[in-house]
Amino acid sequence: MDDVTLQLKWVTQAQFGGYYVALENGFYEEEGLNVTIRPGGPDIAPPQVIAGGGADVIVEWMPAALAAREAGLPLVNIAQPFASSGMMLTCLADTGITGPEDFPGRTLGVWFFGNEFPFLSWMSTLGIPTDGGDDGVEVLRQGFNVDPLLQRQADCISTMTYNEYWQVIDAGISEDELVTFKYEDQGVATLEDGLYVLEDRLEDPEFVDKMARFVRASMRGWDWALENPEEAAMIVLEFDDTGAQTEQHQIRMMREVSQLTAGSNGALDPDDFERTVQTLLAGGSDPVISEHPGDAAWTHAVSDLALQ
Amino acid sequence: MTRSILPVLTVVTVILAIWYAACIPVNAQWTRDQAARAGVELTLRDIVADTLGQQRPRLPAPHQVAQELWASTWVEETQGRRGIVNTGTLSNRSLIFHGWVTLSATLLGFAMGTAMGLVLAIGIVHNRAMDRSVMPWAIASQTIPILALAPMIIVVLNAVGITGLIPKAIIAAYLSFFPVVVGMVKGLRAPDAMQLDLLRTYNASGPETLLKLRLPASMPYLFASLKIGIAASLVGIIVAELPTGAVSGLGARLLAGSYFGQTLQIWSALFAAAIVAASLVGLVGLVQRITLRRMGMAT
Amino acid sequence: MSDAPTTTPVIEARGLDLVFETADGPVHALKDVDLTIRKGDFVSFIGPSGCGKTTFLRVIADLEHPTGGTVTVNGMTPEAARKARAYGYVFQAAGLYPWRTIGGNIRLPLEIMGYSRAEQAERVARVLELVELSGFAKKYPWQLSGGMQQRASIARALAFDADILLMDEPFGALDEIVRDRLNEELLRLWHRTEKTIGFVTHSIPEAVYLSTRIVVMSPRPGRITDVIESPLPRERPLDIRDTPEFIEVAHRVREGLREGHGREE
Amino acid sequence: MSDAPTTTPVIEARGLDLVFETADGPVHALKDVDLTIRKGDFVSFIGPSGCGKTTFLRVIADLEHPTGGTVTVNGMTPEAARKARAYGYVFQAAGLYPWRTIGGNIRLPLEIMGYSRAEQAERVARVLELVELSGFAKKYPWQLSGGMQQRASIARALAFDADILLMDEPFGALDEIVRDRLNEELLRLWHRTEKTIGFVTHSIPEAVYLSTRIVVMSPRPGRITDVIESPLPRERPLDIRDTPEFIEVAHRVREGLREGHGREE
Amino acid sequence: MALALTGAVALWLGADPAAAPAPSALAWLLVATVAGGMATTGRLRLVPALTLVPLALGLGGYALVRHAAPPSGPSVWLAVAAVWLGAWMLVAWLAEIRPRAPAIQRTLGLIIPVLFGLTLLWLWEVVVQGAGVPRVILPPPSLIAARIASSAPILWVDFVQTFVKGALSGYAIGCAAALVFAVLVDRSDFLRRGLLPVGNFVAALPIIGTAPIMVMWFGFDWPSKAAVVVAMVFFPMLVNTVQGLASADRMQRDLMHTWSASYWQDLWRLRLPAAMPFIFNGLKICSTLALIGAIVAEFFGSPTRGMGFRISTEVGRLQLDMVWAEITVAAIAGSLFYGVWALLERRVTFWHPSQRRRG
Ligand SMILES: Nc1ncnc2c1ncn2[C@@H]1O[C@H](COP(=O)(O)OP(=O)(O)OP(=O)(O)O)[C@@H](O)[C@H]1O
Ligand SMILES: Nc1ncnc2c1ncn2[C@@H]1O[C@H](COP(=O)(O)OP(=O)(O)OP(=O)(O)O)[C@@H](O)[C@H]1O
Ligand SMILES: Cc1ncc(C[n+]2csc(CCO)c2C)c(N)n1
Ligand SMILES: [Mg+2]
Ligand SMILES: [Mg+2]
Repeated sequence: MDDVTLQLKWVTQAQFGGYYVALENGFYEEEGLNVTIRPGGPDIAPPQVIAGGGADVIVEWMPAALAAREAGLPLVNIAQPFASSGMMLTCLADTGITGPEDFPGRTLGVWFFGNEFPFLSWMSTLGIPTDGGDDGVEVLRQGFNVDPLLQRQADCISTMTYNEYWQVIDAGISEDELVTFKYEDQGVATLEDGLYVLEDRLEDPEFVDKMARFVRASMRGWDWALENPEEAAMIVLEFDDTGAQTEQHQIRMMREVSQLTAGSNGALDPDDFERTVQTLLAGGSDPVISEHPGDAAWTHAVSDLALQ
Repeated sequence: MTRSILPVLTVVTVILAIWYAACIPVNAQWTRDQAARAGVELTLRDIVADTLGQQRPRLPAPHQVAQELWASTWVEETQGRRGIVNTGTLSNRSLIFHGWVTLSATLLGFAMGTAMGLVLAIGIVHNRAMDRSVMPWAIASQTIPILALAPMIIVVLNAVGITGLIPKAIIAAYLSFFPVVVGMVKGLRAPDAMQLDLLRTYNASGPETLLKLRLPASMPYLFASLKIGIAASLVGIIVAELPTGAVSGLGARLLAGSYFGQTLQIWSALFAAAIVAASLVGLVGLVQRITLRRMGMAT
Repeated sequence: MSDAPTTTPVIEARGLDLVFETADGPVHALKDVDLTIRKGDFVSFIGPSGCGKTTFLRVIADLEHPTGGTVTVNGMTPEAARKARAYGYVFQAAGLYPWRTIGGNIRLPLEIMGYSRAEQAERVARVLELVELSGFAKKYPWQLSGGMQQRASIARALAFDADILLMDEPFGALDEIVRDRLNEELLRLWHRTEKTIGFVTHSIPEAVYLSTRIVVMSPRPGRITDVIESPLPRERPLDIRDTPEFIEVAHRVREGLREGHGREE
Repeated sequence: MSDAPTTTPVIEARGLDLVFETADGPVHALKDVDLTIRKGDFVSFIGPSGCGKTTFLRVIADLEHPTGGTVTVNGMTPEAARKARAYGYVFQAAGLYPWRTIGGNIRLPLEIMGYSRAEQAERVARVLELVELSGFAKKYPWQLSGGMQQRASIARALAFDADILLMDEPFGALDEIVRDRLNEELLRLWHRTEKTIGFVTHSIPEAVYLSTRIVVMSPRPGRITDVIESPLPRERPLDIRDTPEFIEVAHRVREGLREGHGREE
Repeated sequence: MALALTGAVALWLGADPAAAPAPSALAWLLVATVAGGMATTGRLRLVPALTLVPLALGLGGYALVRHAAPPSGPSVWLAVAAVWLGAWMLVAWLAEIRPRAPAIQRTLGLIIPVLFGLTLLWLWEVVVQGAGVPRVILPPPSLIAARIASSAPILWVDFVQTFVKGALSGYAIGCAAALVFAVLVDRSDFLRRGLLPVGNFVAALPIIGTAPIMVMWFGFDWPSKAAVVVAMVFFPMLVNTVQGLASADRMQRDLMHTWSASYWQDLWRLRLPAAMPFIFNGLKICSTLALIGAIVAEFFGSPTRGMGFRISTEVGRLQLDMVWAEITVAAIAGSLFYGVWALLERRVTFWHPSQRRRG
């Protein structure tokens, strides 16, 4: 049995359903792997964990992973279970916002901690400054929940299609009271939830093999979750040690996540990679990454082996 | 003790009254918005009823918090699927479980922090070099926002193979050692000149002076420091429970509530934490009373 | 005693000077003090308040550092003497530790000096007896009257065997009867043990009754104005106080004191 | 004075009892104390240490509550009298506030009692003069010798005009000369102001010299064993101490004291 | 004792076969040990201390450079230990000097902690470089210094937002409220019995939990941070003040009693002055807590400036040098803030034995 530690990007929830399913259903075991899943949290930067030796593989968004690469931490994408982005900006309709041209002068909630890159790229493609002022937007560092919208402290907030959006709905605001801007629709989508490892470890064929088995089992998990969203949600719930998640919310999240993983067999599509890099490079005066990371930032070595 | 009951009840009643009264205007906005969305007219009575029973209130009513506390302790353990009655172990959905996780780490961190604070204070009082060089850095250490360091500390410690209670306890110790140092440096220096001179005439050694004069004389300062230290330790643990993966403990519970905007869960965890803190402080107070009585200093 | 002078100087001060620096200028607490105390002497210090008696005793005990001149104690520096535990000191205020019982306070120096448990208990009982506080070993200082506290602090200094005894107004808060009794006890102890005693008092009869020499001091700056050798014999029953020699010495001391005061104005 | 008795009782104690509860049993500090002090009396309390002198003064001052019997002060309860600021109190230990200078310490009661600025300054200067500490107004307590601290605390109690003055061994740490001078000053003040004074001392001559009445107490339980009316005139030069009346009274007091001590053993 | 301890360590290291390739460093460690023992155990031994300190320092440094080529191994650590010992000796020696001139005294008071700190920084640099710690975990001080120089304007904006607006206002309000509350509680027995337990309970609410609520109530900008700081400093201040107000001794209180001082007179003239050492304790402890509180509170939502915002954002971006630059600013600001109170304390409670003896 080989030990593998996976560091998640966020707390235990259906967003990571595939991995939990693979663990619960013994897919990892069948591949000869002994997998430990470490939940994340608001102040856990998975790249830092992997740099400190706390994990073998991490779930991370590509903008953050590429930025880490520029900062001197050579992360490499080995698989990309999420084919499309779930990020969007959700606004209250009664603020009168109908399109991006209405943003100037508004207050927008944004996640930081490495998750602000897609937003910053979008704004710079729109040519809207993000440092306040009349022609720019006022940016709030959004906390963990959707309160800023409910309390009307912000006109729009960042949400994920599978999570925060539904929290807004659950809070009693109907869908027609909301205006949403999906990053996918705006043409500024970046890749989310990929699997990353440290570059030098890929020189070891044994490690590559181990990761291949890991990716294979994980994708099995995702496929199973796609077919059995309710059971998958219940598995996630079982792993939630805080006891804070609710059944209804996780089942719904599993369904929404399925729409994002659909269309991926686990291998990274080089076109998507290129599109993400171009979006990030487009960031005006202060781009997220200053130069093209090159193809060393991803590899098919693992996923090819996994998909044999 | 019994003499305290009436005053405490009075104060609590007043606070509850103010709290209830505050719930209405604070939560009313939401009630009105909801009514407007549904297109119904609300009487004052409806508004009051609604503001005191919302799912995600800005300010939950006291009885809601109490209900939630009850439900997530007694009810969860006795009736819950994972409760101690059904499984023989504490349920991970109950505040008893999370409270215990936090409490045990708090005590460990407090013990470490107090020990370190005492050692430093003694060093500072007895050694000029330490007095001159360590104190400014102890101060500076407290200005470092530990939350920023916590993930790094935990990552590093995990890499070295230290997991479980200890990383959390280290962060708690980091926060709680400082009040002990500040208080004890002053306390150990509190004996007056004559008391010190007396020991000088006996040619008492440093350790003897410490044991027989400085420590006893510093007791009032020590206990004031310990009370703050133990409260700080709890804060430290709760802070540390975020980056440990936020899986268990009152801090994790608070945060989880906060991710999902579960105001009631936040408040009940908050109260559980306050109950733990208050009982710990009360415990230190009890030890203080007993010690001072033993020393003949209580009147 | 004075007619059979012992020659070993136990305490020797030469040109002693001590200036306290305070916010509103220096205070000259001791100026040019010369004094030799021989082994077995009983020396009393008397003088107006603020003349430097306490300060002088503190210098001998290495609790204050002179700004000029030299002191030796048993031929050593005061520091070395202190380290050799050469003396017991009774402070002007009782200075009992409030967290220790009376018994515990008296036991304190014994603990520090490493006496055995049994010995500690025995000595504590003995000195408590001596100062008539036998029933009070378990009381805390604040449960005692002022005079009782002072007696406890005397007991504390007597509990261990130091060759030199420095006492700063030890009997100030005691009534005449107890005072007489303790005076007698002190003389008996001195006889028996050949201790050297430095004793500050404000009572002229007490000074004359106890001492082989009386040092009269005067303030601002603090200095010695007179040193009176007592002609009284070593054996001193209480009624020696009615003899003409006694009254003569007392008179001389009073004159010295009055002079010190006179200069002040 | 005693032959022209004033009839107003200023302090009246009837069957006073006070028991302290301590960890190792009750202490009977005062038992069945009856005493009447009339206006203008100068009453001294004398007795072995621990006989309850301080405790009695504290009861009068409403600092201790009797467990039995009654006290009235100016016809009121001690509490009411205290609130009416009927007395000044000099404690057995100086008890100066370390954060105030000597001047500041003396000014403190004046501030509290609402004297004007100018009046405060004037009075502070006057009482400092009285206790011979004029140059020390700006020093802090720990910069003063023991006797100087005690004088400062006397000055503090004299600074304001209370009809009753309660003094607990005020002159214990002073030398004979200053003591004589302050005794005279106190008598003069008493003459001039017709104050009623309760005075604890251990000095028999001092008690006889100052008082119109001397209360002799004895310990365990603390009680009054003798009350001696002084036959001395109100005008008392210092050399009155050599008259036969004086010696006679002193003798009686000494006998009373000795008896109190005798019973103890 | 120090001698025996360091000696034992040296012996143990010597016995370790891994230490064999570094005989020179070991030798210097021993020299430093002996010298250190002499400087710390004996009285002031001027001459040996004076000569040996720079010797140990210089040679320790030399050994380090020589063995720096393979960036780790026991010899480096031995040299590090030697330099550390040497520096500590120097500090110990400096601390023993008691010049009469206050100006020199003050400079010494500054030099010693700086020296100690420089040694710490140097150790940090060497350990990070020597052990090859990744930059995204812990950057070396040199990198942090460079970042401070290049990002000064951002650091200033963050400082104003967090320290001046958030921490200071919260600190002032919280400490004042705790003072008033303590006095109230002290005033009436009923309130003491009723309010103190409740007050302790409410104030024991952990800040982490109050932060999201404060953001909900007071918005994203600095008022919510100030509110968190208020909640954070209240309890330590309260505990200290209550303790302090009860610290006047029996006779001091009796005196006030005999003068029948009114409540306020008693408070102003006795209890508060007597409580000052405790109050300053509280103010000092709270001065550091306030800064932590303001920074941590920003983790729960903030505008896009502030030290806490920057720290958590840059951690996510793995710009650890910026994180440490902010931490440095925080440490300096916090230390200065603390220093102001320590200075004031010396002025106000000059009479307390803990201040008096060091005059
Ligand atoms: N720590 C100090 N700082 C400043 N001045 C001091 C200090 N200690 C004593 N003095 C001053 O030194 C002088 C001598 O004081 P000392 O205590 O020796 O007098 P003393 O003879 O013992 O008087 P007393 O009989 O009243 O106890 C006094 O004027 C006093 O004010
Ligand atoms: N707070 C207290 N608790 C217990 N016992 C006390 C307390 N105060 C005084 N006593 C006891 O009461 C008795 C009388 O004490 P008090 O202080 O009145 O004596 P005194 O006559 O003033 O003696 P002295 O001349 O020594 O000052 C003593 O035996 C003492 O131990
Ligand atoms: C402090 C903080 N805020 C937001 C995110 C963004 N984020 C990344 S994945 C995820 C889960 C979506 O439900 C969310 C919210 C974060 N990582 N940390
Ligand atoms: Mg003196
Ligand atoms: Mg008394």
